[in-house]
Amino acid sequence: MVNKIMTAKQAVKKYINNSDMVFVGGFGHAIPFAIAQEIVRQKICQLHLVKTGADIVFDMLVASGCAQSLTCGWYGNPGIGVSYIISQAVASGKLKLTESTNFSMMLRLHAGKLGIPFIPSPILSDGDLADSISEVKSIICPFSNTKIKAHGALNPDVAIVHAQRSDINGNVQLWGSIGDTLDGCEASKKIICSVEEICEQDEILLSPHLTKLPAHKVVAVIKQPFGAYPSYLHGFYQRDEKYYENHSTNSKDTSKVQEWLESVVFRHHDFDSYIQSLPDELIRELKWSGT
Amino acid sequence: MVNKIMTAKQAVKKYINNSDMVFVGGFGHAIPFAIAQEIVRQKICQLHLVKTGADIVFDMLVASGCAQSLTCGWYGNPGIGVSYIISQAVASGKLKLTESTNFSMMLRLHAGKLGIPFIPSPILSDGDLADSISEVKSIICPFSNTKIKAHGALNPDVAIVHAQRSDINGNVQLWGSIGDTLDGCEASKKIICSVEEICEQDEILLSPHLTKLPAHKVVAVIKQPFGAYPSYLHGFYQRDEKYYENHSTNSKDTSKVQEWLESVVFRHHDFDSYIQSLPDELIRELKWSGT
Amino acid sequence: MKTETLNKNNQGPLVLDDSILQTRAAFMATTEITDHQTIFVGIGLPCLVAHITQNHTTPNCHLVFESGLTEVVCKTQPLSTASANIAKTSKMHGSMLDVFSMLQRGEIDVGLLSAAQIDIFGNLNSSKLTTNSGKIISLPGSGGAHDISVLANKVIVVMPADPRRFVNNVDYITSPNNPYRNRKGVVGVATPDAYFSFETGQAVLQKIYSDRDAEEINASLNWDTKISSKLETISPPSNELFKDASIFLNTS
Amino acid sequence: MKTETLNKNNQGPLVLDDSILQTRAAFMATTEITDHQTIFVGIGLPCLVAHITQNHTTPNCHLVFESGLTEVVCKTQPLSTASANIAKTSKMHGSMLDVFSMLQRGEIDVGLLSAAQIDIFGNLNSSKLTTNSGKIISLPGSGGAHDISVLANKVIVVMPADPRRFVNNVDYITSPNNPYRNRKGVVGVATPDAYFSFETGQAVLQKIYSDRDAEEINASLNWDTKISSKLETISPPSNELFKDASIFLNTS
Repeated sequence: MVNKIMTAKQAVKKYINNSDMVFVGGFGHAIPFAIAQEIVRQKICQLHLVKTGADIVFDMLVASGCAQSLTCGWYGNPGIGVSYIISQAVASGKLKLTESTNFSMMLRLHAGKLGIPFIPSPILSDGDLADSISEVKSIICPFSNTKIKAHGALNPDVAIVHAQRSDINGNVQLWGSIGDTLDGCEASKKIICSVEEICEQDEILLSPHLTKLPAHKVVAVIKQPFGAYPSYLHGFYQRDEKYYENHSTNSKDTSKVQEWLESVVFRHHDFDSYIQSLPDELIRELKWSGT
Repeated sequence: MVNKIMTAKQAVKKYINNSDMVFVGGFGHAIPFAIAQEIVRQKICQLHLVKTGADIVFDMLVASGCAQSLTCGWYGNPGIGVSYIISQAVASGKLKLTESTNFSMMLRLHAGKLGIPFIPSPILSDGDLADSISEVKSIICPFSNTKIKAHGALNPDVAIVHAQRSDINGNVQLWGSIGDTLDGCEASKKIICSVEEICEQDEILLSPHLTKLPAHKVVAVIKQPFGAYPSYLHGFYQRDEKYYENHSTNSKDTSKVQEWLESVVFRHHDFDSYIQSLPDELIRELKWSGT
Repeated sequence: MKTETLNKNNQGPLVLDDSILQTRAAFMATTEITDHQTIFVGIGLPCLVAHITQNHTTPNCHLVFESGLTEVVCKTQPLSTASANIAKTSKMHGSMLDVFSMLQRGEIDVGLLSAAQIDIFGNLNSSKLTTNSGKIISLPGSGGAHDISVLANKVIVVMPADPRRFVNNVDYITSPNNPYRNRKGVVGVATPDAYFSFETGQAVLQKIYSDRDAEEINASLNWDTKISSKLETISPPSNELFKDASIFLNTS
Repeated sequence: MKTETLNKNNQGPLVLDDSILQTRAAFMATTEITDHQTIFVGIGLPCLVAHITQNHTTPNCHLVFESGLTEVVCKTQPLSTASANIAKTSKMHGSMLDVFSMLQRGEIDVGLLSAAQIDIFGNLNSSKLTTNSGKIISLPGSGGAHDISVLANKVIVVMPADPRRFVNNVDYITSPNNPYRNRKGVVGVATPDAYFSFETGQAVLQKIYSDRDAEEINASLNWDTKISSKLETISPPSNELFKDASIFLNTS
């Protein structure tokens, strides 16, 4: 079995290029903050990010200048509010935003997963979003002879994702809320995955129903405990709600945004160093409880 | 929570009608023999069966006269050979067979699951199967401006399926080899499910990653141990290989086919009685071992 | 946007963090839900509606969230559609594709949404607002709102009674009230005072709490609506329900 | 179907249950597989090929079966693509849609198939045979064969050297050798004696075991093929490999 274990530093350097289309895994859960921070640290640029609903990890990729464009159905701070960073980047012309809907993005990633050029769906036939997305085109359904929209496939160059565990070969096990993660990963040409734990092949064989990413397209496995922090990981740690709330307040102020990047990314040579800088008490508080 | 527990007799009587389009769950695994036998016992007729690869449970539904038509990608005795019963029924005009491919059937059921009229795919563009299936039509892809096939959605009236366990409300948990089962069930208007065990809601809450059928469309839950016999059920029992071998030999001979139906179906008032008629030793031998 | 009618009638703009007003709006929405229905639940006020259906009014409803969480027991308030609290009380961890597919298949009886703006035709805006001075304020966007409005068998909107948000024409149509096939689209909007129906094509005051005056409420929202000739009077929720809802809202 | 050449050259129709002949055919197929490739494995002889790649020739290949079983360790012979033995040694229980999607995305490097008939253009028949007397014999049908032939990056067919099954034109084209986009389609067929390539559009004897005579083998199969000017000679498998394959074939 091929050993795909490497550091986030190595994985980002080797597998993410300027101008790549990047799918960011995690939907309100298991958001790959560690890998995203390394992208920022390495100043990879001109990225085209694609997603259904974009969480605050997108703020980091936009504020740092890594992202040149974003296609998504929603962007903001889940349960809290709008993304000041993305709104300002769009207003100032630094970011090209294509607004869509979560399901249209889901279908476009799913078409990518299926390996077909498009999926038909009646959504985006009407309203002010219709006709604003060039990859959503009108066709005639050959069964009903009525109009329907063809939602064009997305096949990102790379998917970044965080999960509970993997073996060294990239049989990645993920559980809890799934969102768009699996379709986005399968649609992508390659997958970079960070995990809490590396486990033995035997453990995988005992639980093949938990293996969710096909090893043949996982190119890098990064052992990164807390790799989804400040988001949560089912069975491992809770979301840091205060982080999300503070982010909303701080990100209104452009000067504080650079401070934020400095304190969570640039001050640390890697994600472990960042996590070690957090208060022990916080880490204890975030410990997963319940099912 | 609504209690959907009933017997196979009640479920088939209440939810399967003559002329229904029926999706039969299980792909080389977890084949719903108990429910199928009850369909035969109640002589439901003119059924249109749809499936990717059709196992010997289809022989039973055809030999008994329940099935009027079959649309599938493959029919036979897995690993053993052809289906004499289906070939003869087609030759004698008793069964209308539409031959397709496993992936085209999979895509048609998946279009049904997605709730869209079709899925585009390049398969069935060439060869002698192309143009023989009226629900697979040529269209022009609006992205590449080249021809592609639109594989029309299937939305069966009812899916029959066997699984490991469920709560009384129809949160059905299934694991092991999946095949086309989930897409076929989701594409269907309602689902009738037999299970080895009824479990508590709490057990479901501890393992929501194993729940595979959405309770809101499960209309009947049948407690039926050994309900997939002579097929196998992951974690519960092995396939009865001798049964499959004998079936291949016996089903060549038309007179023996009626004997077979008599001995496995009509001689018993229900599936429990059939299972009780099997030698204890056989039941012991089939016990699941390993993972 | 017309703001001159703000505070008219002294009912004022209703503040979202007022648990009594939220509960009144949510309970009003539940009057449009029958038992055993399958409900696609948006974040915010829709979660309170879902909680009340499950704990008080229609206990056998099936709750689905866009993250893929299915058969959710909505005991505590989720901050997002994928929050840990609802992941822990979900009986099926499906995917986003799975639940939007239910929607597209026509199996979602009720979509519960909120919006930044709603107009008299039931169109919703969650994309951008234009201020009086012409400045554009960006909002987080459709998310699943457009999709739910097109694909659910019916959509019930729940909103605070802020007249700035009830307009004759929305600034931007994120979710057009133009549903797929024979689905009903946005059938109405519930507020802390009343329920307006769009079933005749244009908003009509259809239900009102017994402690509110129909003429006053109809005039308070800054849009051209009529009072139904078959206006229904709804008793406000019980103290027990208010209490339970308040506990729910404080759990987030 | 022409049967007059049966048993010509005294090599006779090769019987499938002969483990040595099966192993020779399977091993010949493995000479077309390189390490780290992802292989979509059909039932029958393809499983033996898969086993040999994993245990002997290219140990890092990824094996996928149409049932959805992925990253399979093919220790024992499966009777169907969903058999318990391979379900137990699979590292990922995907669905049929998942694995056919890999195929359609172009991620399957090699599709391994068998067929009832193959013609000199690499078209495959798994649907029906017409006997000399005109009687039609129904076969189980395409299954995934058509799909694999169209969508895999390349397809290798493995068959016993039965001349009735190697024809100039198949009775029915189940799987046309007309692949999607830039995929290669059916690139060749391995037999217990040799490997015929279709890469020039028509079958050419490309590889032969060192214990076989190219002229004889080329003439034995009843189809119009040529011998490649770059004919390669392959050493037959080792005794160790024969022994292991025989154990594998007896496990079913």
